[in-house]
Amino acid sequence: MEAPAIANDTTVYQPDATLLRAEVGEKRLREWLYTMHLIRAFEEKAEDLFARGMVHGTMHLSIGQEAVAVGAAAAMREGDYLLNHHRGHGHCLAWGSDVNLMMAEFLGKETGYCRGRGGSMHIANVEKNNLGANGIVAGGLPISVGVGLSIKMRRTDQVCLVIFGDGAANTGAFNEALNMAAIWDLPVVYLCENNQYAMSMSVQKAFKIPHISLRAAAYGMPGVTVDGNDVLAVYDAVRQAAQRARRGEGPTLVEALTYRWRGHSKSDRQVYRTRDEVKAWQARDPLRRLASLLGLSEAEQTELAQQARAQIEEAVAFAQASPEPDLGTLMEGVYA
Amino acid sequence: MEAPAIANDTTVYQPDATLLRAEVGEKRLREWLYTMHLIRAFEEKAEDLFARGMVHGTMHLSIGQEAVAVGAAAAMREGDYLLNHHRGHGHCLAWGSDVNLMMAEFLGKETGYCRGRGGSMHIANVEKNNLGANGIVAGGLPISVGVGLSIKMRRTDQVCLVIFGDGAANTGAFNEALNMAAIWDLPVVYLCENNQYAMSMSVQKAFKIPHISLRAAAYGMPGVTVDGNDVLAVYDAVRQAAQRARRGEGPTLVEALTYRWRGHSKSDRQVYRTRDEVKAWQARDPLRRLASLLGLSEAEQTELAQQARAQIEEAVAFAQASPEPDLGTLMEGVYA
Amino acid sequence: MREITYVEAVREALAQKMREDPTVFLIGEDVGVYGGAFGASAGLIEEFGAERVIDTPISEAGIAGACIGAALTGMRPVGEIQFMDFVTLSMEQLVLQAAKIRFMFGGRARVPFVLRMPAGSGTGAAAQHSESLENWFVHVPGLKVVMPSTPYDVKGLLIASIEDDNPVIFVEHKLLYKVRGPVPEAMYRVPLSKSNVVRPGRDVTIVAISIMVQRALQAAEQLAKEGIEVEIIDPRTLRPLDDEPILDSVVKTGKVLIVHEAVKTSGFGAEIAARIAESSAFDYLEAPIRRLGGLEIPIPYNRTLEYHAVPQVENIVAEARALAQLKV
Amino acid sequence: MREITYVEAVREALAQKMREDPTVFLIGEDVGVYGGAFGASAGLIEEFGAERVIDTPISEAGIAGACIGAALTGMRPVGEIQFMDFVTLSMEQLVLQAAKIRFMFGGRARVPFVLRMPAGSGTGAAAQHSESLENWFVHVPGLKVVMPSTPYDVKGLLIASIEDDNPVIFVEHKLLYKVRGPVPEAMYRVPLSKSNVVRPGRDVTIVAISIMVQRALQAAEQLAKEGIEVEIIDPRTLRPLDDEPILDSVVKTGKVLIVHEAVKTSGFGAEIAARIAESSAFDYLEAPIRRLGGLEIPIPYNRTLEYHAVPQVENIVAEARALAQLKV
Ligand SMILES: Cc1ncc(C[n+]2csc(CCOP(=O)(O)OP(=O)(O)O)c2C)c(N)n1
Ligand SMILES: Cc1ncc(C[n+]2csc(CCOP(=O)(O)OP(=O)(O)O)c2C)c(N)n1
Ligand SMILES: [Mg+2]
Ligand SMILES: [Mg+2]
Repeated sequence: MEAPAIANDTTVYQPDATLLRAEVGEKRLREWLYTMHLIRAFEEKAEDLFARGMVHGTMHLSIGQEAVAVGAAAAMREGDYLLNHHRGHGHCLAWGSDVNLMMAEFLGKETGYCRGRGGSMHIANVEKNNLGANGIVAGGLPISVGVGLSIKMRRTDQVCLVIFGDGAANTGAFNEALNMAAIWDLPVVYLCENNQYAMSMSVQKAFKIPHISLRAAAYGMPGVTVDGNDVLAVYDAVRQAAQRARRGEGPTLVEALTYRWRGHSKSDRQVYRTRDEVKAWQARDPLRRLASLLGLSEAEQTELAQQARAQIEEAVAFAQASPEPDLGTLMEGVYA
Repeated sequence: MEAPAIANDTTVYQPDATLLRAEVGEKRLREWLYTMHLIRAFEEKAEDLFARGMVHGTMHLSIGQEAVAVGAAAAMREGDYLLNHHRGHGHCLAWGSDVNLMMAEFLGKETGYCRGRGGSMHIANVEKNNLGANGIVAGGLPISVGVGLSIKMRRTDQVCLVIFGDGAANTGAFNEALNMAAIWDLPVVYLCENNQYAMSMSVQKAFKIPHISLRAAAYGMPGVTVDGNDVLAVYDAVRQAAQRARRGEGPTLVEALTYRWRGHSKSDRQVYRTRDEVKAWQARDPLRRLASLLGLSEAEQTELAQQARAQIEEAVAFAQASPEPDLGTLMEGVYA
Repeated sequence: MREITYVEAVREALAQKMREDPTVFLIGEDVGVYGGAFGASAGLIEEFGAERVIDTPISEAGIAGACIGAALTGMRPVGEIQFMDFVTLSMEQLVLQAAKIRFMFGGRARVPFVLRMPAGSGTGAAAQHSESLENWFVHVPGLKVVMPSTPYDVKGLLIASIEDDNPVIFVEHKLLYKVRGPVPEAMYRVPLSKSNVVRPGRDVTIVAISIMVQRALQAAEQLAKEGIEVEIIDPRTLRPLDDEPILDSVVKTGKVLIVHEAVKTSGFGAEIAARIAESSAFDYLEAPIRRLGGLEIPIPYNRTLEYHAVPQVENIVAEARALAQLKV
Repeated sequence: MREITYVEAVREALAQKMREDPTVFLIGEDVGVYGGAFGASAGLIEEFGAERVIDTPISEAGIAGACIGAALTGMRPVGEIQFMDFVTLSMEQLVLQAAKIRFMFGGRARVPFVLRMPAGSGTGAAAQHSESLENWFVHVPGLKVVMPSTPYDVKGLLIASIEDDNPVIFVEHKLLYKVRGPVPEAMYRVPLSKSNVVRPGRDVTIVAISIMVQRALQAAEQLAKEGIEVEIIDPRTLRPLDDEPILDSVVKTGKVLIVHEAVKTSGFGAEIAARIAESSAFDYLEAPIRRLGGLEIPIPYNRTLEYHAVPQVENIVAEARALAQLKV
């Protein structure tokens, strides 16, 4: 099966790349590309550590989806809030988290963001208004209502970015949260990272509509679908949604079309999809895409990738040198 | 405030009354009118019994909404299933239930449909495929998915009619159930009885969309809004939805616009709405409307009403003469 | 002292905290102009406006999530679930999010909110509007569970709960709302996790919660006429539980009856019985522990059946008397 | 006898019932070509087709409702909740609908279905994928709760549960899936509500459920070397509970230790302790009852912390030894 021809799809928002590019500027674009490489390097290392039996637990890799994380985070401001989900390493890195503390958390160390208590699915950094990844599909959606209400009551101009998967759009929480955010014009951006599958359930089987963004109309909020492998498109759509929210005009549902290159989690034989489909999507590598936009040579790209990997190696070294949580602290952190 | 001008609203389905009327025929229409009178008489008696302290519990009266119950039930076939909600006396009567057994249940007697265990909010008659009213808003929606699946697997041509309120459309269950019914083309008719309020919450406050039926598009199913005080319109819309379901083409969301004349339940000061609004809607009495369509004189209408009241009195007599449940049976009926 | 009803005490606590602390707000179904299904917030939207007294659609998961998200970002929400039965729709948010966020984040977050809800039968509302599910929450680390039995306690405990930095499940009782009792007009706190010896006695210890405290007190008066002096203890906060007063009392009386409305099997009484049976008080027990709880059935609609489905005064009297008369 | 794993036994029970009874079908997330998150339905869609092995969207309330509606209309569904944690999203359907429909309808309806779900920690999945919530369901009249500890039991109990005319909450354990044991190839039933004396002994009674039965058996071997003979009882069905074998054992040994993975406070062990403390077996107790349960914390991610958050073999050994050595 061929991957959907997003480029010529008139139902997919196609921003003016040249304008955007000029506006964002080479420098930032290069930073974005580096972050995308950093995410990929983090995920590849996570996979490698896992394969070598050095990780206890599971993980959900976002390889192939880097443009969504980077484009969305770039569209937000200092002080804004983030709620994301189980496949959240990329969002967390793009949000500006410390790679060392993330890797330490992934390895369950005391120096990790959550002192090794949370792990891959629960990395949070409340100080930076990163309210955490969530192991429960759509678990962050009802919470976003409270964050939005709190922003309104505190009269700040913050916005809450909520990132969830296509699978989350079929949960009960989706209906309750998006409706509440809509009727109260809450400053929330709902970003649905549609990577075509919820575990083994394809969006074709799980939905009877061509775009998840069409559900926005059920709440009287704007909805838009963008190419999730085009970092500029994601950036532009999320930025417009965030501006709308900041103006007090309420929430927006942004759907980013992308693809999960790896299996759902540690053990997935991927019998529910074909190699060709995976290949077709890999041909749309968001990293190469941005690199070619920037006109980078193979050599330059390899160098970026190596820089990223080097940074990840340092993070691993930091994490491995970090102490395990002290058993004496086991009961800590339950009650404030 | 004036009630919305449903008649001239192009977004509300306006069937050809003359055609329909001819097709249904005077005889059936008269039966429908009688049932509507019976429902009103039942509700007025329930209110009266309550006022006289003869009922322990609460009740939700459907006075003003009789056309929805009668039109919808008339559109279904023998053998079809019904799942309804707390404001369900009318649906139950329209479904052909025995008034005596209903009144006995309302008064908590052993002879009631549920042996006095269920009461007003839980009247069911599984033998007649009336799977019961529900005290939980949207409680019947997930259940409808199972009924639809079962019909498909048993290869019958049954259809399941699910009646719920506007309030139910904002619950999580709504999203999960309607999506599942849609992706599997289940033979279910979702009838949303929009009586403008969920307790004190007006649809204007609870929704940011003009019609609840617009949510059908979120599931790729047809949605239609009809005048819920026009029994023929309800009948026609539900019938088409049922036919579609029977043809294996899947579910439909039908929204019937109507109005709750009484308070939400036993104790409701109704501070959330104006007398004028209530009056404006009472001017659209579904009973008078059908009566005038049938060209009935005041006298004829009064007679129908009296017949209905007489039948209700008999039901009350039956119920009051019926025994209370035997305390020795208290532990019965928990496990099969 | 001035006497007001339980529900008026709830309302007063809410109003006083809202006046004092701008981060406190109310959210729930029909809490606005309707004043709440049982009137707990009557008049508050008039004083504090629609921004701080928020009517929601029928979205119990959304209400819980709204509390969590606001609490995480600096507010102190007080949510209302119209009937405790409906909290079955909020369990994921309460148990997997609210209770765990702080721990999962390494102790680096706080989720201070209160979720109020009325439990109990006796109003003829039948099986789906009469649940008593408090023990589910007692099983969940990270949550606090408060269940007041008097107008005085409900005001003081609600204020203390709103000021607590953790998620608090605050369980009221429909039949208590109209009960009157002395309540100071000024703000005051009843500390969480402090059990209360409601009535001293030497013969039998009765541990009762919520409305059963009231019924136990009535039973105690009848028993007193027979010369049986029962000691009644109301834990008030079920989690974290202050069990010392209970154990001390058992050491003194040697006989204990535990009473709650919730279904007996795996109800809160089981935990109390277990705490006693595994404590040093065990050696002082002169008779088997007795539990009186709801029957193993859903709550029936019929008034008589409903009445007999949960412990009443006469049942408490009979059980306590049997215990007292037990020759050791 | 042939040995297979626990998860293979689950699969075999499902396949055999589906072959025999056309009204039995499977529904849940990824139960189709994926074979279920833990492989319980691997290969079944190939044999029975997509109409009887139904992949659902992520809709836990919908899955429960699908079971209820199908059961009400003549089918015998077997639903799967991918991790027990997610059943927090199905509580309204299970507790207010499935458990109560028959009673509310005057005993005039049946809701025969099984909802399978894996509980427990030990896989590093952290706080939101490691819950053990069985005792919530034990508190609910109208539900049955089954929690098998061996490959033999899981097959026989699953078949019996599918044939039962009531809603059955069927709790498996992630760490048990790979455990091997003897399992007959033919269909057989292990009756519900029949506790099992897994190991006879005279010194201490250990009541354990699910994976703790396996750990208790290992502990028993170590203790036997010290001359301590423990009797292990596995209730298998938690509701309705067959408590006679437990009480008889306590009468015999006079000492009892209750072990489960769920958080200790208000866990199933509390009910067992209470049953003993209020029974005639109470008089035979020679020592306070002991409970060993999960710590009062969410399950941590870090492997070492996670290990110490729930009872392990060495903890059971220590507790049982202390009990046995207690001089009376
Ligand atoms: C409520 C709930 N149900 C099921 C799961 C198990 N689960 C974890 S991720 C996942 C698929 C999620 O798909 P999607 O939302 O599209 O995110 P993706 O994994 O594709 O990034 C499932 C079923 C869960 N974590 N929470
Ligand atoms: C899940 C749930 N939440 C709240 C309630 C309390 N309640 C009963 S009826 C009702 C309003 C329902 O409104 P709607 O669905 O429009 O039906 P209507 O009463 O208008 O017929 C509410 C809030 C309930 N029964 N169930
Ligand atoms: Mg996905
Ligand atoms: Mg309504």
